[in-house]
Amino acid sequence: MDFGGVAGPLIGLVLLCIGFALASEYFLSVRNALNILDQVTVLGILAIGMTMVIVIGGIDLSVGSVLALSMMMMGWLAKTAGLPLPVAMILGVATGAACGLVSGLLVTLARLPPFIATLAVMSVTRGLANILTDGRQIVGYPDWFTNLATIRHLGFFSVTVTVFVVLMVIAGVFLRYRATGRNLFAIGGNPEVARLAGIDVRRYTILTYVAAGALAGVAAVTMAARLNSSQPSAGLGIELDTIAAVVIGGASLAGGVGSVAGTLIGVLIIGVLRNGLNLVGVSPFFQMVVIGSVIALAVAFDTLGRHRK
Amino acid sequence: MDFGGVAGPLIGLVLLCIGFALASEYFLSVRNALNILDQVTVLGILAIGMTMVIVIGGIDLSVGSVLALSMMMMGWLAKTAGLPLPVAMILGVATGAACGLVSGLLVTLARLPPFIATLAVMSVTRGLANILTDGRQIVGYPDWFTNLATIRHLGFFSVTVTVFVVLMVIAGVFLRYRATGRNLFAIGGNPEVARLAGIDVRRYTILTYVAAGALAGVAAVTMAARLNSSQPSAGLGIELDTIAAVVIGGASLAGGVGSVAGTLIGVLIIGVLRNGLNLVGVSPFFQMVVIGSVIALAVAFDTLGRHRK
Amino acid sequence: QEAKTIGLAVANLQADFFNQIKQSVEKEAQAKGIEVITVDAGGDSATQVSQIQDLITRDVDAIIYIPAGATAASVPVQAAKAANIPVVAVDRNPPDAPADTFIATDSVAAAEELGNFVCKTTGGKGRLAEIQGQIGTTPQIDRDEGFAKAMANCPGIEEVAKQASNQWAQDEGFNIAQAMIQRDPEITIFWGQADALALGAAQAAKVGNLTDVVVVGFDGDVAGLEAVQSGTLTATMTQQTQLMGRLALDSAIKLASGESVPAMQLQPATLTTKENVEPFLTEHP
Amino acid sequence: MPAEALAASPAAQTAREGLSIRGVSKAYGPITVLDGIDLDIRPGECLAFLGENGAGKSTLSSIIAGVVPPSGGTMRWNGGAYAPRSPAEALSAGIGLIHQEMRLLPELSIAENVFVGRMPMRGGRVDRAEMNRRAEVQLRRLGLSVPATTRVGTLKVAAQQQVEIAKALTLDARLIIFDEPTAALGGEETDRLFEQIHRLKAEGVSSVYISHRLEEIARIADRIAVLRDGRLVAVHDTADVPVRRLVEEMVGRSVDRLFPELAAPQAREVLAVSNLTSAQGAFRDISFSVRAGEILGIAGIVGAGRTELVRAIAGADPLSGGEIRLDGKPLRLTRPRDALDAGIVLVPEDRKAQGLLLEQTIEENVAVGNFDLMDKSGWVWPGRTRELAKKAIASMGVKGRPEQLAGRLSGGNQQKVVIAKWLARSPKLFIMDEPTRGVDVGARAQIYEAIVALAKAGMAVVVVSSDLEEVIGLSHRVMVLSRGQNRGILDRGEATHVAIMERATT
Ligand SMILES: Nc1ncnc2c1ncn2[C@@H]1O[C@H](COP(=O)(O)OP(=O)(O)OP(=O)(O)O)[C@@H](O)[C@H]1O
Ligand SMILES: Nc1ncnc2c1ncn2[C@@H]1O[C@H](COP(=O)(O)OP(=O)(O)OP(=O)(O)O)[C@@H](O)[C@H]1O
Ligand SMILES: [Mg+2]
Ligand SMILES: [Mg+2]
Repeated sequence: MDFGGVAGPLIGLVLLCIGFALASEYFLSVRNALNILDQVTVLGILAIGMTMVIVIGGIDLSVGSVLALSMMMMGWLAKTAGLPLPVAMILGVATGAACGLVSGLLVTLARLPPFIATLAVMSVTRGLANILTDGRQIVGYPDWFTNLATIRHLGFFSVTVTVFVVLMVIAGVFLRYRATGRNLFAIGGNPEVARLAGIDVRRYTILTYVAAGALAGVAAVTMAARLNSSQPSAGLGIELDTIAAVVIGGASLAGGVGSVAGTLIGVLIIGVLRNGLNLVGVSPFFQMVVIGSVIALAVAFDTLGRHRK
Repeated sequence: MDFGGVAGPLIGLVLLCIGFALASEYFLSVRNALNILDQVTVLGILAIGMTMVIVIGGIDLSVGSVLALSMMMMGWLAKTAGLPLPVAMILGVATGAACGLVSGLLVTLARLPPFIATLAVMSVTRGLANILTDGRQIVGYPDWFTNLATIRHLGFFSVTVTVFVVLMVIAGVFLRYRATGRNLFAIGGNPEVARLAGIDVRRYTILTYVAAGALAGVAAVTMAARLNSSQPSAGLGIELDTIAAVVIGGASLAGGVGSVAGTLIGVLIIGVLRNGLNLVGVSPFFQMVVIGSVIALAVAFDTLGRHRK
Repeated sequence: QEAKTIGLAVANLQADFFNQIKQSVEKEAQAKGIEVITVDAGGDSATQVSQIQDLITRDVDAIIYIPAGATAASVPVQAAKAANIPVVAVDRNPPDAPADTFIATDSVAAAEELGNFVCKTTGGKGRLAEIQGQIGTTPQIDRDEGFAKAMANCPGIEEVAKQASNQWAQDEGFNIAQAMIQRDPEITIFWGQADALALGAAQAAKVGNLTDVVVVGFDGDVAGLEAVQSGTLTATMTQQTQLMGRLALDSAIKLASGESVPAMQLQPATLTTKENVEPFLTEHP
Repeated sequence: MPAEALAASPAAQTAREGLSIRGVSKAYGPITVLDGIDLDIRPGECLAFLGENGAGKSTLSSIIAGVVPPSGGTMRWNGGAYAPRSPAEALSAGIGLIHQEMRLLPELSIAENVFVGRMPMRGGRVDRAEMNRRAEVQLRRLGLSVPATTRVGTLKVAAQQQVEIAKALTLDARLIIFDEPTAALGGEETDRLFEQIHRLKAEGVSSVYISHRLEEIARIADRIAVLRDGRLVAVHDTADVPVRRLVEEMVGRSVDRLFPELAAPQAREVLAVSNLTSAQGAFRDISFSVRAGEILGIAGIVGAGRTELVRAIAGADPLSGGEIRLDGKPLRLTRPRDALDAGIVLVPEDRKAQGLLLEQTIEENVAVGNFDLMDKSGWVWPGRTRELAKKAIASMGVKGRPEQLAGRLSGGNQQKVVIAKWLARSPKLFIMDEPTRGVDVGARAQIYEAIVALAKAGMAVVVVSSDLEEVIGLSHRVMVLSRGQNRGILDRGEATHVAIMERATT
């Protein structure tokens, strides 16, 4: 495999793991590794969509709120409207996709800067997520549903983690080995060049936001299973974590650069940091200081390294 | 005056005011207008700094956290370290400037994308703000201090609102009429062109972040006077409001475009929206939906209008 | 003078506890034909000051104030008083400028009762892991204090882990508890300072295959009560949110029409276990 | 400075005045770009840098102007040591550069662009009136009369280049470097520029002039410095060196003739355009046809509507009327993809903004838009992509490796990548807009050869160019546009300078 783009963050991740392994005897174990995977599932699924959005030169601030709306929609459809849960799950994902469609249309047709388009969608969807149940959470999903997140089959992966891994692989292959995926990089590099090269920039842009929305919907189902409830406050502020993960993974906010492998490393860096700091028992305030510093260090390391080349 | 750049948002603001005046009998009064000014003081001061940062093509996610740290630092210096309050106020502003310096150095020397640099600073400063008093607020400022925010001299402006207005004017003149201010537009338009024209891009970039930090410090003092306390959770999420205000005011996140007059209008649009919706008695969740929609509309209106030209 | 319009300034509607009070106030008001104007500060005190200002402009007859931020800010109360509008503080009361009346749960006593219950059910033995709320906030401090009082009389329980959360959120509780279990798989008691935190801990215990753990929470919100019923949580302290909401509205009406109400109206919380959870689920107190 | 004083003792002044460069080198990592350059630039002279793409002309200019630091060597300026650490220092020493990549600030006005970084002040404020006045004066001298308050983003390429030149001419510098200032200009504008350079000479200001157009250099330069592969090959007085020799020196071999023999076109009509009218008003009622194996040149002065016309045929711009037939079938073009699928490709006029992904590799650039050639089902095979890139590089003789970033290539090589990319599609109609802008003689010959080879292979070719030499030498027929209208199509025999210019200026 080509480590070109991800060598920097990978080294960072390894250093981090070594540090925590030395600082806490509990860090280095299969079980903790599985815990970390568990804990990053939602962030990771969101980060897949964010990677694509960032590759085309956009940004999506709405992922957290869209997650909340999808989650509430699923819960509401299952509990209040009385649909079978699997149907509600699918409609939850569809809700996310619909939100993505709105963002995509705002960016392409209304020509809003992605930052503003998704900021608006963020506010609206958070409002809707709350309106649905007047701010109440929805609880009491069947056991089979929560088991998706909690039972580790064959002692390893839960269904949600498996979904996360599979989505990562699909997205990785898509961005690297499908013409459509490669076209996203061209769009991010220079939309006019891409258009002249015969790429339907608008369509791809819209579809990318739709995909990011749908993935937020999948993340919502995952989180509902993990928490055994739907909460209108879910995913508050997670957009910044998601963007940080993608950028730590080597993507450029200017567009045209990024990879799913890098994003996975970025997600793991954040996941390992949180988990490790909890294991070491660092207070939440000090955690913020450490996390901020590590993010700066990881990206500085990467950009300075790239610049020296 | 040249309304070129701000005509779009200005029309939006006027429409909004007309709408609220029709919907609520309480909206159109001198007192409510002064209330609105009061309410947007902190946002407005932050937005001045953000305008400059966005003009040079950057972004500052840390303003809310830097505000919190400056506020806590001021309180801590006055209450725990026992410094005279005026000295503590100055050191609070200096704290903000120091945080800005860190962001500036991360952006220029470590070559971090501004988004990531200020995201890191955001996390670190929020942590520090909490660590200072272990998350507790600081209360009990002298009366003269809170009077700065509450007493309306000659029936009109409180000291804090006056400071806000004066800062706006200074920044407006600076950006329009001073060569240094114009240079910021050159940097945002294309840093390489600016450098070739003999502009010290690094120095200006650092100074811009320092100014934004210092303004966050001023906003912190203002907010402390308004709240009569220092709170480590202050300014949570305000960075997005601030950015939205600046962009609604016609600035481009790509850099090189923006004006203080536009920003003022953006700030007022957000302030009037919040105030008006409260007066009309719109439920909180529905407010989120309305605010998101208005932001999207305001900017779409502006960009579509500009594009047609 | 008859009260017609009441302003309700909520700290943060994203927290179920506040949302329940809000719903109770609104329900009661509707029954009484009173208009309620609700504003939500989203946890930010500066926003809340602006909102109270708006409520004053709106000329409400009384304000129900659920303070946002770590501890209650006094400015809103002072501003309302300056405008001759009575204030009912709920959950937290500004120490330097108390409201006309204060309605809250006696958190210290409630947490102590919960601690005593834990001591009793575990036979006074066990390894305790504590997940605190947001450090520095009044409920966190009070719940810490009350529970610690109980533990002082229960030497057999050893505190093996204590970690704070940032947002009182379930996901946080999950992750923190998972780390705690990783460090010490022998934990037998989880004390989450809110039901969400406790639910997260319970989920972590389930994933970590910990059997026979006692998990207790606080608040008695719907999810918490259902969890108590299903056995996921051993106990919680149910705060009487519906009662507090009704009481707040009644007090506001009385104050607006010039009647006096006691300055402190502390409500007990009910220790809720599988035995007595049933009625709470059908009708929340 | 009075001219008499200069003439008084030229020898003494060469020592004290002007720029002397000694042993200047530049390396990027392991790659040496400049190698021990020794050169003097005398006061009041115009010295030309001549060399192939990538020879190091821009790099040397950048070092002189403080844009990049040299890896070795020293410079002296007017008798003192000179080692600028930034463009600011060079400017304050009196040395200015207009950059090859004109990069202006599209959101700012013309005047603000001209005076960026050094706006005139009065009473603590930027003196806008004065700034606008001075910018307008300078622009008028260059033959551009638009208000100085116009937003630069609304200007066409040529006008932007003039703004860039105005920027340099208002510098009050003692040495000005013009790095390919005329790449986007027509004859008229070039003449105006030369007037200005002559004025500078008379004032004792030195200038460095870089261009790939040898006839321009012959007209303006006093001396010519020839660079090859980062080394200074020779310095000549312009008067006594034949063009042939210069070309040999810069290319390292002799280029016998620039334009290859044309073969007779086939009878089959590939493209037939009738009554084409732009939706944006840039051209109207244009009809012409191109046969298989034929090269049609499109000439015209700047702003004649040539670019818009070919962009519309390539589906990039909307039409409001008329018809395009390819191989007899009418086309409905709503986007570039339609044209590509029909077999029409366009090499756009501005390769940086429209042709290349600068931050991506050559390989990626060649692949984008061509994935369907490699696998119909949409899979991307790294091996095939690599192969395609290698083929493209070989087909045009690009100096670069597939994994190199396109933005790091010299201008000529970038142009070759864009052409090579579309060559791979074997289109029916190949349109090139200013295909040799900023391309050196050697490479130009290669590109011409490639164009002629395309025609010989049976493609129809349309070449838009502001270089009359080029349209005349390369085309079977030349269509002349003026103010958006077709002023006639000239056969190879009739297409002379005079005939074209007559039609272009009506
Ligand atoms: N930043 C850089 N990193 C690596 N190589 C570079 C860089 N800048 C330029 N080069 C290389 O230096 C060489 C000289 O480039 P330069 O731009 O000076 O050529 P030039 O003579 O101006 O060519 P042209 O006529 O095409 O403008 C080229 O091979 C180019 O690829
Ligand atoms: N989008 C547009 N809307 C309106 N007019 C336009 C537009 N684009 C170009 N024009 C006008 O159309 C005319 C033709 O421009 P075009 O770029 O096609 O000229 P050209 O002959 O290719 O010259 P150049 O050498 O500058 O490329 C110009 O006068 C220009 O101002
Ligand atoms: Mg060059
Ligand atoms: Mg053209």
